[in-house]
Amino acid sequence: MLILILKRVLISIPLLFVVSVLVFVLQSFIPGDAAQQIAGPQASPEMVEKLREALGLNLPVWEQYARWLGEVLHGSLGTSLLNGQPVIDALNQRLPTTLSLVIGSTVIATIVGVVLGVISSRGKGAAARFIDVLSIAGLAVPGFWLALLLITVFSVQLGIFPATGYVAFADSPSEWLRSLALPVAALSLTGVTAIAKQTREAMLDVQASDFIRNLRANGIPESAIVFRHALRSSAVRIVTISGLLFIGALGGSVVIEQVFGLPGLGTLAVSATTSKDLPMIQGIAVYFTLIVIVVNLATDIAYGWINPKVRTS
Amino acid sequence: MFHLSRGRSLRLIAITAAVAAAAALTGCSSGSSGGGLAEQSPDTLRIAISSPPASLDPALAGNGDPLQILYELAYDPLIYQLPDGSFAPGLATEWGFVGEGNKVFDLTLREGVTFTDGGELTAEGVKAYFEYYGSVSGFGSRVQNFESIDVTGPLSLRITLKEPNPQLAYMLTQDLGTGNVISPVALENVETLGTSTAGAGQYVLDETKTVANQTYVFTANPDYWNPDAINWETIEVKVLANTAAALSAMRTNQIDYMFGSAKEAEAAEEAGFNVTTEPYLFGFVSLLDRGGEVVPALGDLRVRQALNYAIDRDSLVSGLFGDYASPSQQLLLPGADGYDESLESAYTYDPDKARALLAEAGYADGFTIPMAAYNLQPGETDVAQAIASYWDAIGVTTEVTVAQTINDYAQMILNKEAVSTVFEYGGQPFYLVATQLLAPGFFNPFNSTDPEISALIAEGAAANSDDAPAIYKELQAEVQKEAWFAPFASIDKVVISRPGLEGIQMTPDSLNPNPVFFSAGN
Amino acid sequence: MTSSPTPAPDSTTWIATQPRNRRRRGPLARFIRKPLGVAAAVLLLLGVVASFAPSLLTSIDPQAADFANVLSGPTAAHWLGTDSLGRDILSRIIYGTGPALLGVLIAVGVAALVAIPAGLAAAMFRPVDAVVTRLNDLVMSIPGIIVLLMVLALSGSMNWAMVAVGLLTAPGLVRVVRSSAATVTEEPYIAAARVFGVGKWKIAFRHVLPRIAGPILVNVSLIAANALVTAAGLNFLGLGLTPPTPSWGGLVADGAAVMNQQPWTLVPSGGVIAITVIAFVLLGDAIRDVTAEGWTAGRSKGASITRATTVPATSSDDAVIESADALLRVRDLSIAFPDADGSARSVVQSVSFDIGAGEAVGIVGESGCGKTITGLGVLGMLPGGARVVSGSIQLDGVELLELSPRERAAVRGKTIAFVSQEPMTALDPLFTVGYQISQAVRVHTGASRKRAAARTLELLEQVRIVDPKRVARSYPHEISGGMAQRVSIAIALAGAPRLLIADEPTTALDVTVQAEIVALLRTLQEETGLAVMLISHDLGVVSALCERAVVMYAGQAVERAPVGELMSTPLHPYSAGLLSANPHFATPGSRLQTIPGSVPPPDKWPVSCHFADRCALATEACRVGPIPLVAVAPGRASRCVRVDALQTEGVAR
Amino acid sequence: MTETGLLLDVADLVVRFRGRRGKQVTALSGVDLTIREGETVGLVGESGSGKSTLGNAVLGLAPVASGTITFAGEDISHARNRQRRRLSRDLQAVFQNPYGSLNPTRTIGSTLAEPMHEQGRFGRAEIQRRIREVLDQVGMPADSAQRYPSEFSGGQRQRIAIARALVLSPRLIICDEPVSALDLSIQAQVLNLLGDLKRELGVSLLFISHDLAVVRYIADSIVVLKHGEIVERGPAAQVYDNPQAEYTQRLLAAAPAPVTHVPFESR
Repeated sequence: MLILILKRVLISIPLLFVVSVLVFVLQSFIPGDAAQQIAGPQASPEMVEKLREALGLNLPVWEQYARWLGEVLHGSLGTSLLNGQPVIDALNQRLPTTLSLVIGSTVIATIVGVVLGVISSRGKGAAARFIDVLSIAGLAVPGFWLALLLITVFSVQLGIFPATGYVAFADSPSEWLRSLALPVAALSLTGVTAIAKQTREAMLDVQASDFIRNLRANGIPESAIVFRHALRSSAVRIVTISGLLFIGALGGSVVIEQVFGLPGLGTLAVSATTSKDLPMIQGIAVYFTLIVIVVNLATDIAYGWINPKVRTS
Repeated sequence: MFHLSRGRSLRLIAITAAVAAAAALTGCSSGSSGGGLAEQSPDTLRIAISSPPASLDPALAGNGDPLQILYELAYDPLIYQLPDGSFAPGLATEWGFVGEGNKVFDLTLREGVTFTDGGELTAEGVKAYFEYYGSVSGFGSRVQNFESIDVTGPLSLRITLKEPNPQLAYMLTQDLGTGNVISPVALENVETLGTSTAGAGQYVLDETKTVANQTYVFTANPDYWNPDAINWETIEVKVLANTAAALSAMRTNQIDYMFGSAKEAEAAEEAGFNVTTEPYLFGFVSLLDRGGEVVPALGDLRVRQALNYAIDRDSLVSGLFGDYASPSQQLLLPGADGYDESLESAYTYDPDKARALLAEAGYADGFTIPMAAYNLQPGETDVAQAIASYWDAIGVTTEVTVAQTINDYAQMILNKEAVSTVFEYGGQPFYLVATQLLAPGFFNPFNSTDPEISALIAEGAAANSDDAPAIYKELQAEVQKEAWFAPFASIDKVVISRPGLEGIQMTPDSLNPNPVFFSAGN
Repeated sequence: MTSSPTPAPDSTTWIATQPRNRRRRGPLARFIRKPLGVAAAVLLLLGVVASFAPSLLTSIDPQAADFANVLSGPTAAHWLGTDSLGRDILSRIIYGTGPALLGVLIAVGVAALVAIPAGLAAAMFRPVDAVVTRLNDLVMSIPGIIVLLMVLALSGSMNWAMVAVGLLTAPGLVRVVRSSAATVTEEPYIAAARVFGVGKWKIAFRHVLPRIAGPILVNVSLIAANALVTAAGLNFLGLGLTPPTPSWGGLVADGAAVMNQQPWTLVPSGGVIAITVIAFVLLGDAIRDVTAEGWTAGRSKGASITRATTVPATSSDDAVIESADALLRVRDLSIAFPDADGSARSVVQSVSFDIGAGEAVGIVGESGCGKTITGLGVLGMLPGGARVVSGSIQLDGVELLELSPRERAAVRGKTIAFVSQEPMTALDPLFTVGYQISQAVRVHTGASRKRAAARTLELLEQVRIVDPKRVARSYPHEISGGMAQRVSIAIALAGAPRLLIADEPTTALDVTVQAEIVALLRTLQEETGLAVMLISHDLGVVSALCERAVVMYAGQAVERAPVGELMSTPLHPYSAGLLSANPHFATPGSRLQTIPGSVPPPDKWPVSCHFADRCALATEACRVGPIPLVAVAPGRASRCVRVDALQTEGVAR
Repeated sequence: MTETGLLLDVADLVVRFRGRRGKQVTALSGVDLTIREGETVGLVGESGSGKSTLGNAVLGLAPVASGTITFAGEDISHARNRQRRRLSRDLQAVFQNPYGSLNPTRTIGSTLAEPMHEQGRFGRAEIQRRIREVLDQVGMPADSAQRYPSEFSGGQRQRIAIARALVLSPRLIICDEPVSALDLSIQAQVLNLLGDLKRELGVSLLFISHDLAVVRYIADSIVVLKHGEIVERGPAAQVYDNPQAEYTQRLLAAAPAPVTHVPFESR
């Protein structure tokens, strides 16, 4: 197991390298650069050229990359071309928001999804149909649209939750919860349905398996069968989906953060790409990749925890 | 999967979705807000702006709301413009032109002022600041117009201009921002200016609580030279790209003050907020390619006039802006120094005449105009699409491209990919309007010139304030006759504020309320 | 009768017993019978029309502003209302269809073109697998949204962004293709094709791809749905397609901008996205079903018995049953499954037998005869809607069928225990052997954790496991099949049951292990006085363990006899046929005596003798009415009217 | 061996697989086996004995690490596609699982036609004629060709699989547990069919099974495998009635044969 984790970590280093090269190469094709952006529309070409030189944007791509790599080796991700802020500071400032949102939605999706899935796997037609409807709805309803709807109802109409903004947990845990409620709800609908469906199918598959029949035939109580044996067997599939959902939510957070005006990595990603703030884009890519790596690692560890076969091999 | 249940599932989805959406949405449109609104907090002011400045460096600032809000908080200008439009001492205590011709300007600085980074206000420091501004600012030309800056004492300077500038004092107010002096200490290390503040203003940026491009938190400056003027402990500026979202945030008591548009005004009023309006912007289509370089048709005066006749300004304005704009055919706001009531009927809506003019010019079958649009001000892209549909009606195909960033927008115009654009320009004296819109530059990328127009501009710049309006009216008429533009409206600025928030005042000469003048009343 | 010439004598009956002889419909005809699929197809077809010729669907110019009717809400002139410029929303939706569907097409096309060959190659070629898997993991770790934003910034074109979406979603499809293809390549027909020298790519596209079309289609429809929503999200952010070009995401953004004035505008814009996604999913499902129906026999699932039905009249059991003090007494047990139309289809008809305390009784027959269902009926664990429609099951004089489900459950493990066929799947792979045994111990005896652990070791010793401590710590995948079966038996013994139902307990095991398990069961029976109900198709196993046997055929008990007598003088033609078909008794080189045809499915069971169609001795009398099970000798019963003939003629023809 | 009519000669065959974590697993170590024209050899062993691997190696489905497989005088140890295609005329296979042995998405006709298409020298009419012929040979009605596998029972599918093996009139058929998954009465039918084909067509069989009784019934000689090695070989009757190897004895003793005599003598 430990070897597996180590292996994963080792594999992730070239992965980070590949992603960073990819982003660099991609961005080098993007017409225009941050110099123009900073100088503003009324700046003279000479002024822009001067800025470009100052920012090192006139260098060949590989040299820019080498510079960047040099920075990374010194534990820095460079500074924003636009306002000179250290990229790491900007990212760390926004990381809690995005993580709160993404972890929150994954956790909610998993909990609600599992509960719904288990209930519907036990119930007859109606419960199953409910999950069916929900699962199509989860696919069909775009998160940003749901977000608008939630704002209309819960913020504007009922005034229960704030329409926008993020409050740090350290400032006020209760406000933190309130500020996340709607974004998390909007982001987790797809996840809830995916998990509910997978849970139900996994539960039904497991329930049809020999060992569950044997447990039941030998008098093991139903609650132990469902919660101890069937749910644990289903957990492998649930964990897989949860991991994928987390990564999906990372992408979805971009739009949701925008709708709710949350100061997260997603909004930063949009503004950094539109303003061609290369070090910032690069930094976000690195962070996102790291998050994905950590999630995959966590998924692997969870597999091992659930399944002795993985643990021992 | 679940074939047996799918039929019912689908119906269920359809019904649930319809009911949910209908309940949520219709409920909202008919209902008023639930419960009373929270009153303005006396300690904290929260402001929503639609787009953040790229940098906090005031030398890189743009003009007008919402771009200038952040600098207004942290940087004291040399001269304050008060809400009624009059000027008051800021970092300068005395100022004025010496002699005739609007060319030599003396400034006396306030004594004992320190910047938040510890720097001190000196004449040398102000000179260094102007030099820095001239080298980096997009408005650098304002300072490049300085022939010389002479330090005449520890706290006094003399500015000599190359060309006359009757609006130099206004330029040094917070409203145009060129007088937002940066600390000499920070000027040694300009990289820090992007994310921190180094002014002598009422407030200072709290970097730990600030998330760039998202939330900016300011706290009162303990060393401000006029502590009594400070009304707030904290001012938060939040970036909310969508004005509808900002209004939602006002309803949920997260924002106290925002810039809206006609789209929100009514709902905001219904919800119980104060809505303050004042004619603010004049909207126009700029027909950039007056020489017919890219689109030959635009080189023909009759075509440009036809495009003016094709626009039904009355219904466009009422449809898009409701009560918050009025049709206009001039480049200024009503009451400004070059505005002439009599010019308002020049291009009355007449599509037949427009078509006739086109036919006369040899474009009976129409032609294609690429147009750029960007929502710097509310509704600009909507107007572009509306204009396109009017022009379509007389056979002129308009290809509207909406830029995603202001940079893309600028590129499109500078690269001459667009030969026309919609713009809503802030109300200013005609001198400033003319130097921006009529002189070669970003707003005149094809460098169109007209001898008569050029002559009138120069005449106006050198004239004293009594003679100027007559000259500018003549200029207005000339520009209208040449149909360089197709102006369509003077548009109200709509600011929405929480009950109890006072000091929000707009006058024709002071259209950008400065939050440092706001207070929570009693 | 003389032996019949080649070809095989039984060939004629193949056709008679052919179960499904229905007319096969063409794919289109099958598709038309799926209303949801058709609705989805019509909708998407409409979308295609809207893409190529929007003017056919609306006469309103999507750009035509009408300032007299701004934000109008639905009206006769504007069915879905107007936007803030007074433009017709329906028209803008219609004109926005083209780019939306083109984007989906690009994404799906790219994903499929990349993923299907890659997935197939990974499943078919080992070296490729490593590369593909590595690459797949890599792409899955790339922050897709960043790439997407950059591609948009780079090209400004939605189409390139959708190419990126396709590439980024390909890994998921690669996984699906690879894993389902890997399963298919295990199948013998792939090996057969390789034996013919068919090339690997030919095998992949001819034999593998059609098989995995189902999962691919479902996934492709999900990719389509995802692509549509992603594209809409980007347009919503103002990226890719920008106004005035109508786009669905842009329409939502327009709606969001005026949601304080006219929230209705959010409904059609969000609605069209949702409906299209639903259409993709439904169409994907429908096409998958249609392709699969091309080669699979239709089967209905999830039905339940809704109509009050009467089981076809069968004779009740006239035969006297011997032991008066039976532990288990089954009388006239009939079990039915729900049919597709809600009526009952019986799978067990009037079965009666007794099992005395400490006695081992075999239930013998081929698959499809109702042996296992009978066993599950006794346990009270009938699967999938099946239920006991009549009869009685008494355990120690208590009528089990009158107990509540809870009381019934309490019987399981305590009085009746169960051991199943496949030892490797009989244990929960996620728990140690020891845990699983002690769990059963604690449930049945209420013992403490510690006490249960001690009892676990005792039980393991009882099933003759040499190193009980080590085995208790092991997980199921760490022990052999024979060992696992012993563990299963230990679990069954945890509640000290009086009756063990063993369903084919040795079938999955190697012969040598088989013998050990049979021996173990016999020992346990002797040691503990356990009664055994042994369900098996193997007369050898039954004769090794049981005193008496019940032979079942097509849902009925056709013969009941002491095992020795059954072997020597079977009194039902089916029992006799089974024995003579056994190669154990055959002379090498001579033809085996075979029973022609195969066991008919329940819906083909006649009211009269179920075996008559395959029986050499059948006469008119066999086809008239129900045949009762009658006592034919002391301790023996047979459901055959021709027992006399059988006794005199044997089964020879 | 210098016997004439030698069809298959497996000499010193070693097969290894890559197991978990890259470890080499030896499935067959040094196995020798011969089959003559018309002979049926039974291959017996428990799971893991390597009996199926041997069949697969002959069919080219398992990698040959060392040793040789000679078929009709030709070394086929490492035969690839083209040689396999030629070889498939003479060497065919029937596998255990009747449900997986036919491609469910293709009609019986196209399944039966595939081997001939691969040969590329059969005309359309010839293919149709041959399909009818083999279907008749295995006792299936001619209209089966238009149907899909799902319409047939396990026994019928196994007949069709046998028909496919017969299509090219092979000289040797590898039968890997062809009746293990079938019910007793169906098993007897299929065994009879194989016996008939043996007699009428003179085809050789390598009959792989775990069931000694079945093997004894159909095979002329028996080879017993254990852990990849041959422990005993000889004429069927001799191995069955008088096993020499301890392992064979154990296998025979363990087989749960019905303990009584044959009830009715069959003719």
